[in-house]
Amino acid sequence: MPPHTSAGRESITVDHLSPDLTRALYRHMRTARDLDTEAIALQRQGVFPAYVSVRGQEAAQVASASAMDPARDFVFPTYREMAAALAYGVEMVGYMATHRALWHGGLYDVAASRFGAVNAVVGGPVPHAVGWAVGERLRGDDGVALAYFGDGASSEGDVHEAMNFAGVFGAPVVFFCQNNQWALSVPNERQVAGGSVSARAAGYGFPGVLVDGNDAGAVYEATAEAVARARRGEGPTLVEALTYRVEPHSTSDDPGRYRDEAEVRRWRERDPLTLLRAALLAAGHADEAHLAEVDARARREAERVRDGVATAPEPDGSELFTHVFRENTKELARQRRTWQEEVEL
Amino acid sequence: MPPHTSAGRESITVDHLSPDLTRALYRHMRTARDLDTEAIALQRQGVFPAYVSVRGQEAAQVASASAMDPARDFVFPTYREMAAALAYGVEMVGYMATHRALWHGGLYDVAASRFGAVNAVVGGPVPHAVGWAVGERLRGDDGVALAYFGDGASSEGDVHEAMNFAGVFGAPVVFFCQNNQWALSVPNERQVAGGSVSARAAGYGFPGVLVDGNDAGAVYEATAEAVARARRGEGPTLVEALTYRVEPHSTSDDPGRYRDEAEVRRWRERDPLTLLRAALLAAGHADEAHLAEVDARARREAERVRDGVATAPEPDGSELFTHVFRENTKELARQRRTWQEEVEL
Amino acid sequence: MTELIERAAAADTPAVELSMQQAINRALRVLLAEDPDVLVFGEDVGALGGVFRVTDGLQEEFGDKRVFDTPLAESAIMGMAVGLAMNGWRPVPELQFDGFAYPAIDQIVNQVARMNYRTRGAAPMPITLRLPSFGGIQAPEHHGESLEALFAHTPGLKVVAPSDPGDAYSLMLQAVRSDDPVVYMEPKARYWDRRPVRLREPSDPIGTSRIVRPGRHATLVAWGAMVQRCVQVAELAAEDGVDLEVLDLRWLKPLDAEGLAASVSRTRRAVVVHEAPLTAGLGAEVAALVTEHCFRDLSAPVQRVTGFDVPYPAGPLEPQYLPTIDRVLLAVQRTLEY
Amino acid sequence: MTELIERAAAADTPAVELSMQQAINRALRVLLAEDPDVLVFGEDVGALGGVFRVTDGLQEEFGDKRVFDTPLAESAIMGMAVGLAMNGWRPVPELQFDGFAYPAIDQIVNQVARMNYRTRGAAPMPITLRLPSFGGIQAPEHHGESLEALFAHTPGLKVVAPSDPGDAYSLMLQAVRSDDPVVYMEPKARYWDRRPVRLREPSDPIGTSRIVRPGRHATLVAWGAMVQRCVQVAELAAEDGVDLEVLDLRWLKPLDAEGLAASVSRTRRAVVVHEAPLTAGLGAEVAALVTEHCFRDLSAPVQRVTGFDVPYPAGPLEPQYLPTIDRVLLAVQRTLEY
Ligand SMILES: Cc1ncc(C[n+]2csc(CCOP(=O)(O)OP(=O)(O)O)c2C)c(N)n1
Ligand SMILES: Cc1ncc(C[n+]2csc(CCOP(=O)(O)OP(=O)(O)O)c2C)c(N)n1
Ligand SMILES: [Mg+2]
Ligand SMILES: [Mg+2]
Repeated sequence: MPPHTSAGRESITVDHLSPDLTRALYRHMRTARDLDTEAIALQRQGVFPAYVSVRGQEAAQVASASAMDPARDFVFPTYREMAAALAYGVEMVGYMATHRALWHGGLYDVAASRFGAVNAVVGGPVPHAVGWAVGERLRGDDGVALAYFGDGASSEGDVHEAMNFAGVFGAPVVFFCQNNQWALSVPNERQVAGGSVSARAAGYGFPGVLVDGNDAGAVYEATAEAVARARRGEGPTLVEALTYRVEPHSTSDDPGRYRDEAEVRRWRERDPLTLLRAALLAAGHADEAHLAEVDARARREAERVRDGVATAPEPDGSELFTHVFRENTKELARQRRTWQEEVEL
Repeated sequence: MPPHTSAGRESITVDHLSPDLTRALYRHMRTARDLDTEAIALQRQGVFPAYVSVRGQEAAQVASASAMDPARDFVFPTYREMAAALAYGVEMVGYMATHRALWHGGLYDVAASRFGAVNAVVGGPVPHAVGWAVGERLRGDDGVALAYFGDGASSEGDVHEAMNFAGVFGAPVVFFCQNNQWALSVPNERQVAGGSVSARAAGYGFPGVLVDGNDAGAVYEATAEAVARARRGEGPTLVEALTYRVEPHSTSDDPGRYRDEAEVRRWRERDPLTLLRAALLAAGHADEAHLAEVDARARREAERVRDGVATAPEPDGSELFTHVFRENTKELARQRRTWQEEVEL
Repeated sequence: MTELIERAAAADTPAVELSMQQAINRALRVLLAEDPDVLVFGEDVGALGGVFRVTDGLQEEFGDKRVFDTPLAESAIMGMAVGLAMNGWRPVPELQFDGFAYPAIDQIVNQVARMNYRTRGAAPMPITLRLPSFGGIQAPEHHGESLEALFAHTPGLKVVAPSDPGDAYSLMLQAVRSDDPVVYMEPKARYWDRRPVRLREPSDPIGTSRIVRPGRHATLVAWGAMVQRCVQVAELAAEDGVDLEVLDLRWLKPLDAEGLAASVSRTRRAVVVHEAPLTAGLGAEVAALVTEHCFRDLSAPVQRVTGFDVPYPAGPLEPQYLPTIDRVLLAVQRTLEY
Repeated sequence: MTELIERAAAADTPAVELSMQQAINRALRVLLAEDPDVLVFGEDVGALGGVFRVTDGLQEEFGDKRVFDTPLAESAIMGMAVGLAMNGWRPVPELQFDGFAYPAIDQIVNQVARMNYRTRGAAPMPITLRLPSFGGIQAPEHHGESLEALFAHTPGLKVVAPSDPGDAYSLMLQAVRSDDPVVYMEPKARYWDRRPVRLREPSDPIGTSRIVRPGRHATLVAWGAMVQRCVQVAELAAEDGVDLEVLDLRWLKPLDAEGLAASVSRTRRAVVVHEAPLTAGLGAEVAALVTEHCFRDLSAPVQRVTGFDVPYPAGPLEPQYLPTIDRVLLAVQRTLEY
């Protein structure tokens, strides 16, 4: 059982994982952390209208996404999966474009990435993962779908319907709940009746696993097991990674109104990146020199993405009309002409 | 554990209940059975456009409704709660009017009956029960809400959202699932992932109880306990009454297309009314003479309701406009004039 | 004209007696046979064949991987369709009745309709939502609703409502083969009416209306079951020497502005008839469109004959709610005497 | 006239500088204080005071039994409102953003809007749904939608969209005190704009529009944030000697047909402006209604300046989607030159 408070285990271990894997986890988490910091800065500079931080959730995201195979699986994110996208290999300038509000879903190629578009409807994409997974089985292929969602999302009807469908169809899907203990201003106690998201799985006849979301090794293991189960045709698993949203809900939020800064500080100290770094060294999977190099590389990568997104061209107004339909209509073509004559000027 | 097949217990007992109560249960179940038979006949005669039978579910409905207090509680039905309505004291000519399609919600007084309008949205009324119950607690009153729903309805997002709300707010509500093993043509195995509706309750942190839905005494006891819990302020309970839909889904249905008549026959033999009759006699709560009298009275009551609904006046066309708003609008008054000039003629 | 010739030349079957329910069933059979990616699913569409038997026999013929029942949850049905489409399938979900599309509206509006847009074309949604629609069968509450205004107002959706078996067949082929999401609204009241039809491949482009009865004095515009009602009105009016054109809009999005304008600029008068309530119904769009295109030609404002602004009522009140022949005739008279 | 006098006579507060967000907050305070049955609830409306701070301080003042957070589930929020209303409360739920009303549409359309009807008056629904609405704030997807056509088309609902702080205050009092369900659409883009206002008791009956700027040459019809835009257009046009009337519709159901007709029969020309997509938008209803009432008076067809038939776009495209001053001016020119 992971610690429900930050007073939990002070260290983690990655002894059960390969050095290559743990180094990769560290590299992605480090890059995500730096990119997150850059993103908050971009928001302060007015380049991003708003930003939702993943700080503190890097282990949950990177380790789970790393357990998926971008060549055959498919990931369905919400609006807070930057670190997962990064670990899964999504083109990150295109990903961050959503935060500059260049295009709602992001500007990466969803089909090529096998990573769904940024989705702002809480709970909405979870049934998509189930549909995708059912489709995979129908075709006889062995891909697995993973749906990210939050503790708040667990309250939505769509999440229940999706889990019930997954159970009935035996769909190869992993429901991955990042329980960061807050849904905007509402804490778990007033959100999740019974107090546990993973406990819900039993009611659908499939396993529910609660894992320390700040322990990259544990998250990886739990997700990999769920993925393997699904791939073997044994159906869905619900993984709940218990973590904490150390930043405001978004840069527009004011958490001072609803939560205690002391609690936040305690969780900041139980930083998943610090925990992993120590575990890597303890396991002998890397030394300080290697990690320093990774840190520098991460820094450069974060800057590259930052510069890329900050300077990306704004979409042309005509794009308003481009993707509404595959087979365009006369009416929309007419409206596009109106736009050209009256707006583009 | 109740029998999931009709091969279950051959007899039930009502020794734990008072003679008055068990006789009342029998009387209501008998009346409901007769009224159901009359209703099917009315449909065949073309008086009802369609009818949804409660046959075989009389114990589940009558015993649960009898555990509620019509003076302070509130019941939220679906479209298949005729026997519950009857036991709860709803004015039955008004109730049956819904089946003659005189008025969708029925013509009984919902406020006076403390029994919600007939509701055709599967799952839709369940959150109403939670809202009502939360409102009761806010006012400091001790009424309890009971929401009926089916095994099919358990798949709807609204039912999940309602249970989660109930758990979070500690609402005095009883979720009463009549699992009649079919949702139209879809059996439990392809409807309820995990196979048990009552098992879902654990995931919301409140008790879930599975009870033999054809055992009136057991249903009464389980519901009464849930009601008492709620009344004591200890929150919601989910009661699943396992029963069987021995009739077609509705008179428009053709179950020969999707289920085995042999299974239906076996369940018809495990008739809740027969079981209760035997238990009454065994417990010495009534003798044959008493039951014969009750049977005759039930028959007369069923005929009275039948005649009442068959001869009830059709609503006047102007009723189209009467209850749309409490505070009418000019536009609707204008449309009413149009109706008067162009339709009423 | 070329259109008519092309139509006649299309590969046709000989005329057969079919109801619309059968014609749609035939179309689904063709689609399932021609494209292994087509999937039919929803509540009770499998062994039962749907409550209206539109999917009758399909599971038997194509197996329970191509045609299958789902649990009872409309939002998940449409959400599943999205995921299936993202995995390369061509989903044809059914929602059992119009009024039970509401629980799925979020998935339809926020996901189905805009996934292609959101992903800039990387995740097309070739989904055809089959929705038994409209009233006229004295059904329970929520079984007689007309949601076309909502769907037509939703960017990214196409919407069609056939009015007879032959057209239902071609339009279904067209809808399912389209790479855009289409809401296919089946007029329940017309399901059982059998008539001789030729099953034709689609020939008119998406968004084309059709004149089912040419006339000179006014245009009646309708879709679904109201087309038949308008034809009856036209026949009655003809006895009094009033020659009405009946235009079956069919596609409710995209709307055939040109077809409407062509008809009304000839007849100079229009009456639009629908079952949905008046206010903000699709009739308003038709009226606005016609007025924008034919302002100088119009001899009278477009008349709207619609359901009233009240919840769809039960049995005996249904005929008082739906546009009656008399109400349409009165509207025709109003426009002629304007 | 009497109306104006009555208005002036209504118990007013002295003018204060308030934003609309503050004005609505004041109204909710008055309502919570005057009626112990009023309950305010929704996602994050408690300690946080709502993402727009409209419920700021209310929980502190009235306690967490009157003002409370719910779990994150829109359908249950509206379903709960139904149950609370059936238990005698007067619920004022908030759904956090327009685009997240879709998951609750089933409860809104199939339950809230018709419970009074279904129960023949035994279960009234005095529910006011507060819905931050419309675009213009460069927000994420689903945070800039305009659902008024859907709500106005739903029998049993009343719908209102204020355009300035003072009106927002009175209309909120009116909405919550009404025994019918009201969808109260708050124009997010106007939340923060402070102006001197007098907080007045409501004086005009539900369904009354208001002329915010009288004029002679054409009537601009709008609601929500587009009213301000139309006033800007009118000021610009005035420089060219074109005198535009601006009519703030306010009530989108019931619509003020008489107010519209009175204005347009004077000006003989109308332009309706809204943020929602064109097709089947409420502008079509306004155009149809105006044309029905003023057919002989109209010098040109009613012009519609609206959002395009595309999903509401992200940041930089937002100003290209929303009706611009230029587009409205061009429409004015078209109608004047018709
Ligand atoms: C259907 C829906 N309702 C409301 C919102 C507004 N909203 C955005 S994020 C959020 C909280 C989500 O909490 P959770 O699911 O725990 O995810 P987290 O933000 O903590 O990652 C809310 C209420 C939304 N985006 N979608
Ligand atoms: C939201 C919704 N979807 C679909 C339907 C159509 N429908 C009516 S009853 C039914 C099956 C319901 O099954 P269950 O909940 O088990 O109740 P039962 O009929 O067995 O009493 C269906 C699919 C409906 N009424 N409401
Ligand atoms: Mg959270
Ligand atoms: Mg059932």
